[in-house]
Amino acid sequence: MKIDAKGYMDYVAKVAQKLADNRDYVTELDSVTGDGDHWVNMDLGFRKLLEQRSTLEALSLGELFKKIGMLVMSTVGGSSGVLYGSAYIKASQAIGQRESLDVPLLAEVLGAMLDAIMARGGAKPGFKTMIDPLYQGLEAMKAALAVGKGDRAALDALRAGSIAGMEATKAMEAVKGRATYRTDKGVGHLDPGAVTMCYQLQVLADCFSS
Amino acid sequence: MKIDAKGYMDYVAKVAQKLADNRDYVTELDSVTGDGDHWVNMDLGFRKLLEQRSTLEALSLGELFKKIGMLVMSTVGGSSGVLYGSAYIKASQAIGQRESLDVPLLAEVLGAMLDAIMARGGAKPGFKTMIDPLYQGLEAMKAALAVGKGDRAALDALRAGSIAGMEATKAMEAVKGRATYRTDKGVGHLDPGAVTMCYQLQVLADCFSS
Amino acid sequence: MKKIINNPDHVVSEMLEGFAKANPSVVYFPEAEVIARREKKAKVGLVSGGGSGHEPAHAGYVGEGMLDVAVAGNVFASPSADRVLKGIQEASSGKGVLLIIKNYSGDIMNFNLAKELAEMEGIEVDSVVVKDDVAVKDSTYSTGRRGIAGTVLVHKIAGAKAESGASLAEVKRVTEKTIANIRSMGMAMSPCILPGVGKPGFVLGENEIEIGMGIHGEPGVERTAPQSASALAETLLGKILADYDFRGSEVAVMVNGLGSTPLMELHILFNEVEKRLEPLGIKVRKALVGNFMTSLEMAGASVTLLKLDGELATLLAAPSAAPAFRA
Amino acid sequence: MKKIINNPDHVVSEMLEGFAKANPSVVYFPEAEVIARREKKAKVGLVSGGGSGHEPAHAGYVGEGMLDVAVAGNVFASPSADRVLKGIQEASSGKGVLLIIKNYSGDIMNFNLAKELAEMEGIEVDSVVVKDDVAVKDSTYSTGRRGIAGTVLVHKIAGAKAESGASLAEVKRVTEKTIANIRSMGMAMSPCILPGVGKPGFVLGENEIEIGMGIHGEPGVERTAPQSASALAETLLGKILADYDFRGSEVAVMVNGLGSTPLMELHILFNEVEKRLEPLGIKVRKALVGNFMTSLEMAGASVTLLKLDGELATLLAAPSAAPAFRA
Ligand SMILES: Nc1ncnc2c1ncn2[C@@H]1O[C@H](COP(=O)(O)OP(=O)(O)O)[C@@H](O)[C@H]1O
Ligand SMILES: Nc1ncnc2c1ncn2[C@@H]1O[C@H](COP(=O)(O)OP(=O)(O)O)[C@@H](O)[C@H]1O
Ligand SMILES: [Mg+2]
Ligand SMILES: [Mg+2]
Ligand SMILES: [Mg+2]
Ligand SMILES: [Mg+2]
Repeated sequence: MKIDAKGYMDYVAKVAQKLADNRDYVTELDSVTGDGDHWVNMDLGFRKLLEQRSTLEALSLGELFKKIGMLVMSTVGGSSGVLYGSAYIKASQAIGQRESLDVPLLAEVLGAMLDAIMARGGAKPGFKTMIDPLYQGLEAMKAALAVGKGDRAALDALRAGSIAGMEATKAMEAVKGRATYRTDKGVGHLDPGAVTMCYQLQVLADCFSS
Repeated sequence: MKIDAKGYMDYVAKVAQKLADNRDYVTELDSVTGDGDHWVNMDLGFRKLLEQRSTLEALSLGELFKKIGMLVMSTVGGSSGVLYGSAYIKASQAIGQRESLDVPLLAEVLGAMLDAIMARGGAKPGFKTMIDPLYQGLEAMKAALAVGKGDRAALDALRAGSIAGMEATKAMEAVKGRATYRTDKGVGHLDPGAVTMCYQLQVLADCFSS
Repeated sequence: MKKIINNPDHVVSEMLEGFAKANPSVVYFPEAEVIARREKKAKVGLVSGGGSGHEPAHAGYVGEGMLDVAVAGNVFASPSADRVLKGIQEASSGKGVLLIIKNYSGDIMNFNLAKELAEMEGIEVDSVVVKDDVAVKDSTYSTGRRGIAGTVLVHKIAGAKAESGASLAEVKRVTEKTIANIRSMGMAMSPCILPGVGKPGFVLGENEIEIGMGIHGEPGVERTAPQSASALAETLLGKILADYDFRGSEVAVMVNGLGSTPLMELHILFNEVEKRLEPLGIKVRKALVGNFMTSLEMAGASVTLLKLDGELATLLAAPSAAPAFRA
Repeated sequence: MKKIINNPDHVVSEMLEGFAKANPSVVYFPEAEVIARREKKAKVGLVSGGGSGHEPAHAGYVGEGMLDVAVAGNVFASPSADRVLKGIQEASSGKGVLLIIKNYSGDIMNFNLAKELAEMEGIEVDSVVVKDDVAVKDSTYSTGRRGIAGTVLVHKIAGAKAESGASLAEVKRVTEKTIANIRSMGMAMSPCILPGVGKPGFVLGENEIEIGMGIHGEPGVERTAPQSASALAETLLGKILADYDFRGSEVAVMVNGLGSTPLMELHILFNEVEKRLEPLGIKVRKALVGNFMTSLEMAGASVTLLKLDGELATLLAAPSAAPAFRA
């Protein structure tokens, strides 16, 4: 259960596909609580990464994460661009010289990403953002690892936790982001950024498992 | 069979009603070959006349025609405003001091109107305009009067001729007005101005007959 | 129909009332729907106008360096002769008045009648007729070509010439030269709604656009499938260049929006037009991209080319304080 | 979806390419989607920007007397920090740079990151955040109010101050004063279509309008039946006046169209707004009616009031050569 730079780009391709399959759904979610561009933004970023696949695959893992961060930040813009960009750049520091991700390092990487997103946007878990699935997924994963449950169980915990975090955004009141403009603060609607974050975590867990 | 100023304003009210009943039809005709405003223009003009009904009814017949001409010209604008305006002003000269319209004077009045419209717009019978029903109606009416057929027959001739003239515009190629912009020169479509001219002549004949 | 209006019968007067309040450099004569400059000068007076619904035309072009007076008709209907007469009176300072008329039978008839009335009052009046729309075949027998967005450049150049103190004959000469060297071609993607009618005057399907449609929604030359900006530039320029050989000349280019086409798209279209001119040896000396002559909320655009010589280029670049054309 | 475009991925770059060709006073940096003045001056640099789709904002406001640089993001997405950094570099002449940011989380995050990066390069950078939209409750805890059309007046006043040679601190002071005294409120009547999405982001029925909708189609405060221009002026002004007491003051008024609302309707709305101000002792010193901050082809409008003191009035009236705001 290890993923190197090449494996990570396979993951990127799978996320791109997952996004392509859910265009209308994600667009609709951001149209309801936001400005309707979240799918366009994410799709643009992932297509950009795939365009450069051969160059990216040749990088070391740490370099790859840094480059992904820069590309996403500059191609996507918006909230998601800067948040994912910051997340990947911070994660590349956590990776350092290591050449492949195993499950414990994945937990470290996700932790670095979570910190970076929270630092950049000033939001916390419970604010109805992309943070919620990441936070809950990571917490569940870390709990599983802490009691020595093994990789597979840790990945299952990541899957389940991120889905729970994503679904929990439905009932939350938004504090950051465009859903705050609604008089109902978006209550009753899933956060689009949480949904796409959840997609990524699901695909990631799948990539490790296969 | 005579119509004085008051009777003429009854006629105006009936035309206003006839227009109101045919809003969509007339608008549609001008939308197809022109700019879609012919009904709005005519309706505006006739509503304006009705607003001033009490003042207008008090005028002498010649004064009434002059005042109608001025009001229509300034309220309506566009092609129909200036053409009907010119027509009424010229007709008021034909009426002179006479206090009511009888059928022979009506023929004179319509002749004056026809001349004024042709002079103002430079169009002739056969150009696919409001001129066609007026020209054919008047020709038929004059022919009936010339052979001494009497008022009722003359009015019937006016009715039939104006309908024929209106219907003939369908097959004509436009030479003046907006229908000339069509590559087909409007062939196959009735001219909106001919249709509303025909309405007016029908209502006029009815007013004399009743 | 969702429009920000009160009463369809009052749209023109309420609009002009608002316009005059927002632009202290003009005065509004409500009886005649006339907008005139507040400060008058002893010079040839310039009067234009036409149906409403083409904003910022024509009131937006009243100001130093451009028109003296704009006369507004009802929506899409020529102003009546008495309104135009009032406009001529306001524009007259004794040096003669030039009428800039767009070639529609209603406008021609009303402006000509007004001209006759003004001449009876002793005002010297002359007129020019703009007919820049190559979608329609030119003809001396029939009504002939329509006047569309190119009219704005005619206003600008005539205005600069009049401001320079030139005589009526001189202003007319330069204006006719401008008219002779200007060509436009447009296309529409969605209809507009007359306030008094309340529903669209025509229908364009999700998969149709109309090439050559007029600024009142008058029919165009063909319906095609929607085209890319690049193909559209090719189509519109193609029609213009087939009618007038602009090769090797300096030009002013206007890409005009009909109302609801975003500025983003107009700039993309301009970019495509510009790319095609260079290889033909056509040099863009001045570019104008925006909503200059609209058709209410119609979607679509037109392209205008004006061949410039030294005189026209200088006049086009001269200062203008008109609210909708500051230079 | 009928749009005059070539490829949804390239709308921003093709638009700005066209914009720069049409406006020789600016230069375009394609890698960063930055539009900057061609002639630089030693003065405080002013940078604004945001998602595209709001044209003429922001590139149209680059010019002498207004912005030095506009940075464009993708449609409705904040420009990335590296683009903003390039903008700051272009605007910097050693006298410091002020960022005018609209209050959206994406913009705040990207502009702040760019500020940090520029400071690491030794450029002095400060920033202000415009939040004029009274549709949203203000809050220090959450994202708070959006920045909408009032931003254009902020650009104008900051631009005039910077042009005068004032220090960064002085320019910031006057800009913050402007922001503190400005309020806007808008409403939408029809949706807009993102080029990359191809269909409307929301639906408004034939019998609905949305009061308080944002310039990206973010939700408003209520849906109502369509209203007359008079009722609408009442509604929008009502919300503004409930938030800030403009009574007895001199103001600038902006009636801004969101894209496909005809100028005719904007002037009718302005006329209604103006009528209501006089009885409240509010004097309109400057009026702006037009499309200043749009949302692609959305139909609708916003009303902005800015309280003027002598300083702000003078700066607002100062010359500007920006293509979309000539004064
Ligand atoms: N301050 C923030 N912290 C964390 N996530 C945020 C923040 N602001 C917005 N988001 C996330 O970004 C998503 C929206 O992204 P996107 O639509 O691409 O950008 P924008 O809001 O700029 O249009 C939201 O659904 C939310 O999950
Ligand atoms: N030169 C002309 N001579 C006679 N009738 C004309 C002329 N031009 C237009 N018309 C008539 O006017 C009608 C159109 O009127 P209307 O729609 O009110 O004005 P506009 O064409 O200015 O929009 C046409 O259907 C035609 O009958
Ligand atoms: Mg979004
Ligand atoms: Mg018509
Ligand atoms: Mg008309
Ligand atoms: Mg966005």
